[in-house]
Amino acid sequence: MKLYEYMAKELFGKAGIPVPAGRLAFTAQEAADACAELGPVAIKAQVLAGGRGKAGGIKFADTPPEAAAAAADLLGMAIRDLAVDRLLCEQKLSIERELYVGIAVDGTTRRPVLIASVQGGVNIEEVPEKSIVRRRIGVTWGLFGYAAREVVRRMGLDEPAAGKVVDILLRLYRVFRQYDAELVEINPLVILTGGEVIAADGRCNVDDDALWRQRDLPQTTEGTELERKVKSLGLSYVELDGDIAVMANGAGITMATLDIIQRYGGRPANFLDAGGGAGVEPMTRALEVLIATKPRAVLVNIFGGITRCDDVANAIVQARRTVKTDVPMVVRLSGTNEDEGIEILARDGLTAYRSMEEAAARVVALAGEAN
Amino acid sequence: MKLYEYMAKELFGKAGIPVPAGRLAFTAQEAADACAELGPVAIKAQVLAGGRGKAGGIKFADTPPEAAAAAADLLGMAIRDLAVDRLLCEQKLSIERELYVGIAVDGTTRRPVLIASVQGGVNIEEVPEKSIVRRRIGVTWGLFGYAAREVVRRMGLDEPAAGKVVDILLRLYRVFRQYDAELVEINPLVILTGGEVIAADGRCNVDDDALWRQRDLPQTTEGTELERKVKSLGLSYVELDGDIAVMANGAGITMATLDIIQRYGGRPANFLDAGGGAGVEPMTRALEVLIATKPRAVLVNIFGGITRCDDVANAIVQARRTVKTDVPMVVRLSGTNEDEGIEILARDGLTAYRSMEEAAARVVALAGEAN
Amino acid sequence: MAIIVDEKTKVCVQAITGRQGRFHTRQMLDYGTRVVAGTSPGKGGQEVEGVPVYDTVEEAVDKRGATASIIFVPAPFAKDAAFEAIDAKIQVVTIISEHIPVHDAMEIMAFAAQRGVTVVGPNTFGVISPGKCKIGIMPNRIYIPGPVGIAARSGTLSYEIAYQLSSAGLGQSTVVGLGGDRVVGLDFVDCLRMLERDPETKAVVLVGEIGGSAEEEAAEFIKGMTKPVVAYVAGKSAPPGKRMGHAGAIIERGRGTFAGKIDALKQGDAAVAELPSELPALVKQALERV
Amino acid sequence: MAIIVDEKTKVCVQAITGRQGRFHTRQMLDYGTRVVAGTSPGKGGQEVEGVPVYDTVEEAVDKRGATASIIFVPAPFAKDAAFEAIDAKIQVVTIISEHIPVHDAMEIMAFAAQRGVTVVGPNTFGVISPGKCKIGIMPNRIYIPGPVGIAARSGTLSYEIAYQLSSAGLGQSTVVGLGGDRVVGLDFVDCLRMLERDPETKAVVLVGEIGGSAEEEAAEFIKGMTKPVVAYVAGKSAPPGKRMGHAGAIIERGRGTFAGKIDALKQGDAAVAELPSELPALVKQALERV
Repeated sequence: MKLYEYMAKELFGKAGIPVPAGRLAFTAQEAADACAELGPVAIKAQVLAGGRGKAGGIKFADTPPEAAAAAADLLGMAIRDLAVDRLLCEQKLSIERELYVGIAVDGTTRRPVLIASVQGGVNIEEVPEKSIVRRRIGVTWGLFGYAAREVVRRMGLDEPAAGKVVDILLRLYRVFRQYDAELVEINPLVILTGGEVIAADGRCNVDDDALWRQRDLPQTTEGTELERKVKSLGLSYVELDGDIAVMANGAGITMATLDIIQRYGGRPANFLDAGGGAGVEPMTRALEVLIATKPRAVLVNIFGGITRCDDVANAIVQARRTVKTDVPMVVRLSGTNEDEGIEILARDGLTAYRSMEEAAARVVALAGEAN
Repeated sequence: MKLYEYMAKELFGKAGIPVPAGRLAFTAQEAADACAELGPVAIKAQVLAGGRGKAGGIKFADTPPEAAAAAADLLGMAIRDLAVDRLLCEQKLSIERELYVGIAVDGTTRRPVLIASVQGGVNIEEVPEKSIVRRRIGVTWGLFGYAAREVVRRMGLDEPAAGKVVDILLRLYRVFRQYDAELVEINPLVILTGGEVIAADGRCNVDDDALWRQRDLPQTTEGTELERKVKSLGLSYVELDGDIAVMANGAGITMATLDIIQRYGGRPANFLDAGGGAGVEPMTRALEVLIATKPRAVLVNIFGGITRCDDVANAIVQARRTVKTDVPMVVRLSGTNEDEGIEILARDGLTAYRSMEEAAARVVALAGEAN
Repeated sequence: MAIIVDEKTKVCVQAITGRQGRFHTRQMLDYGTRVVAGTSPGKGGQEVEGVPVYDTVEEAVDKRGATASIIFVPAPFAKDAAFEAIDAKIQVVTIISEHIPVHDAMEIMAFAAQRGVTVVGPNTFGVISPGKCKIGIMPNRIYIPGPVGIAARSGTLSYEIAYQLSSAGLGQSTVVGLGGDRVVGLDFVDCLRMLERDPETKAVVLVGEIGGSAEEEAAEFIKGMTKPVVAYVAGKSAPPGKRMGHAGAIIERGRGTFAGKIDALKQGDAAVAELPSELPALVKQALERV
Repeated sequence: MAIIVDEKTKVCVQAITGRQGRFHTRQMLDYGTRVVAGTSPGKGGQEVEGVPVYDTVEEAVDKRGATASIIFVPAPFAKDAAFEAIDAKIQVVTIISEHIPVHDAMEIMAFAAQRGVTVVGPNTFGVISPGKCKIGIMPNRIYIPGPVGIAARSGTLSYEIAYQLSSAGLGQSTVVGLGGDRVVGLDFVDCLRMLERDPETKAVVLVGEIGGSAEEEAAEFIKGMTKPVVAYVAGKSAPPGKRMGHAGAIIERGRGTFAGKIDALKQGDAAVAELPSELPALVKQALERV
């Protein structure tokens, strides 16, 4: 779960990391009020995506009328297809230098990694490798002062900023651990002309799998309405822009299915991973949702492991009865109870394939015929 | 720092360990009020020492007048020389079984050790070894549910009590870590006739060296007024019942000094360890305190390491000037700046010894002469 | 031979009394796996499918000599279960459970590394040395013994591939499911190192997917291997920045792209299949060259 | 030879710019110790007594090859300092600092054990191999090289004893201060094991005190040693239940009494001195029997 900048900053602030004075605004009037209270402000679109700056999502205003105008502009925008519905109005900063600091889960080393650079404010990917300091953190013991000092030394920072950045890194790691974050990031972390070090931006992505023990966090919702609907069934779902709806069981086989459809010239409408152990009920619901998106054809590709092919067959039969669709449907069943599954489908008039490539070729052909 | 039972129980309760409903009482009237509110109560003297039960420090009362009478008795008592000034009045429990659970720092293994027994309510030292379950806890990872379950299995407890004790052990370990405890103990941990498991007593000894980061804990004071006075100078002090006051530098050498005095037939009046690196100022203050206790003689035994003998000599001279005493004083100086120290004393009319045994023999003789 | 598990492996099933634990205990027993014990706190003394149940893994190790465990415990309790197994001196811990918080996974791996324990998963289908031992939830009938080692990030996709290999008469020495999460116990390099040393393995199939950098690291390692490696990577059609089900399959910051992985693998002298169905032929060619 | 430290040991002083750090850096240099670096966050680039100062131990190790460190950092920061030294691959970490919370000490020892690092202290005077290397705060002039190894829980008492031995012509191979806290890095058994193996050491003096069970464990170990051990234990006159300065010197629950320790040591074939002044004669006798 991604948090909005203002939410991340609230967590940072609570952890003792300096953040600018700011107010959340949902309307132009609220932005004007914030400016009246705070003086000259930066008004920043709050969206759950990066690249906001380049997309024009930040404006500055010295007076309340300017703030209202800027806010009105921003509230009409969309950034990466996400409509802007809220703004963070923050006291304008007098910036001397922009740094980057972030902590992420590193799958390769199986531990957190701290990444820092004196070249902040841009995409960290564009910073030359020699200007990036990386340090693995032992999850057993956490980030110690000495390790943060070594990072700051390698960044090339001097006192008094160095000591302040060390302190911020230690607090940032605490946020990372306390809130089960996959990523915490301050970009830029700025040194003000007065010497103060402050988080000018903030990002915190929380592990979805840990939300059950992070009840105190604010909730955000990502994805389209449809994606959220399928997700609420406990399944993984991503909307794509093609016309062949796909359901398979397992992320790898679902991706492979999309790859094969594309290779045969088809365009997948979605990624729907029913998971290794999905039950009949959510699979039925998911199929209903897929059919309701009015694709040109549907491919169900199941290799039975935990999932039993007869369960899948029953789900398909049930979904077709509920939705009463005439969308062409291709089913591939292989593995546990494959024969039983194929028989169930046959009784409902559906021929199942045993090869995923034959099934993919068939569904592409059907989607083409449907043109 | 030892906490009173009621303080320990407050911490336990906050951590989710069931504790009896109770009220603190400083007067007989307050005890009567508590009984009026809680019904039949156990009234327990609050002292920073064990063996309270055997010393008659717990009484029971069914009615407020009984409670007032019991409280009046208890408030007049002393347990192990400690005057009882407060009572914990707790709802009387219907006890089916008494267990022991405790967690302590184990120097031998350098980690916490969990100790548990189904024979609670008595001194754990008196429980036969075969009825005691011990389990070391890795400080890195803490106490896990599985380890607690294994302990409870070895105790021989069955469900549903087993699961409740597991939960209590996990919470008790959290208290141990959170409050920098050297020891946390529930004795007895009782199983009530209704099946509930509840901490009938509670002990929590907090590491003195960690009090700087345990600011939220209530404070208790131990020891005599004199002991506290010397302790406030940053020195270690224990009152003994002899007549030869002793100051040395280092716990080991101070103990050895007492041993030698005793061997030569003398009786030390105290243990005062000025520490490896004590400064002139606190040493002067401590000497003044020692002299003010009117011992028959004073022995200062210093082997100079970090402590410099000339500093010690100056402290002695200064203390003697301030207090204007004629108590016989024997000084032994050896090590860093020994010659300078001896010279400083000589100028003040004091002859210093270089051997601790000669000095000890001399001070015993002087204390004898003073008879 | 084989790697990680073989006919000597004695398995303890953690959460054996649950629906999944019970079902797969039956499946594993049917396969011939030596399931010697199960655990379920508070249910010690029962039996499941003829297997004795204990309260703790320590007891299962003491009394039944378990050397491996398989964890079906729900995610919130999985860390406790994994630590229990590691602490009880279990040598191979297979974590089937999905949705384990990644911070818990990091802690499990740190503890396992301290104790020198092999962790398979989490979010894995398990590990199987066909004909000898199956610890996992994979179908019993798709594997046959043989010379091909398989290391896979995805479960069902690897079943598909194993099935195709078996159908082509290409048996497997050991099939390892690394697990679909971002932090897992074994990576491709760990598996390749073991398979390279295993006398029974003559060729290796690597089943990767987009996201992370495990395939790129594998490609580096393959350069120094004597045994041939054939790879298939899923996710060619995935749009950048979209989550495709696994945390491990996030394409972020330009790392872990399909093209990058394929390039690396080819440079590492792996044969790369474009479709799963091409794998049997490529493996056959590789075996003929050995 | 010698144990723990010798003429090759290169020392980094942590908190070198403080009063204590500066003073003892001078003292150690005067003794001939190879103090190659010091650390003080934010003060990198300075010099103290001619020794270069760095911000971090990692830098001191990289640039000056430090192999040992001595910590003068105040108690609240000592854990950070000890972890820093261990993490920077320092092999011997001597912690002079007193009043370190015991939970911090447990964590330091757990980390050191993971990394195979020797920790001397905390609350120790340090370790010295006379004539070769001194890492600590002990007086420079009381030690002379020779065949007697000393392991002591108490600082000043061990100076006293070393001084008496030196005065009697009995030099020392290595003198180790275990430290006065309840949780310390080395115990008597660790030291005895090392001294038993050290060719230079012909006899061992053990300076114990009441509280804990380190002497009892040492007594067990002594039974298997080829070298003679002479022991002195302080605290005979201490009343039970009173704190005598060290957390380690609490007599509690019947363990760690003077009588128990003396009995155990005698049964372990150690010669026991009743007064410190008896030690030189007992050591002489022991050496004559070797």
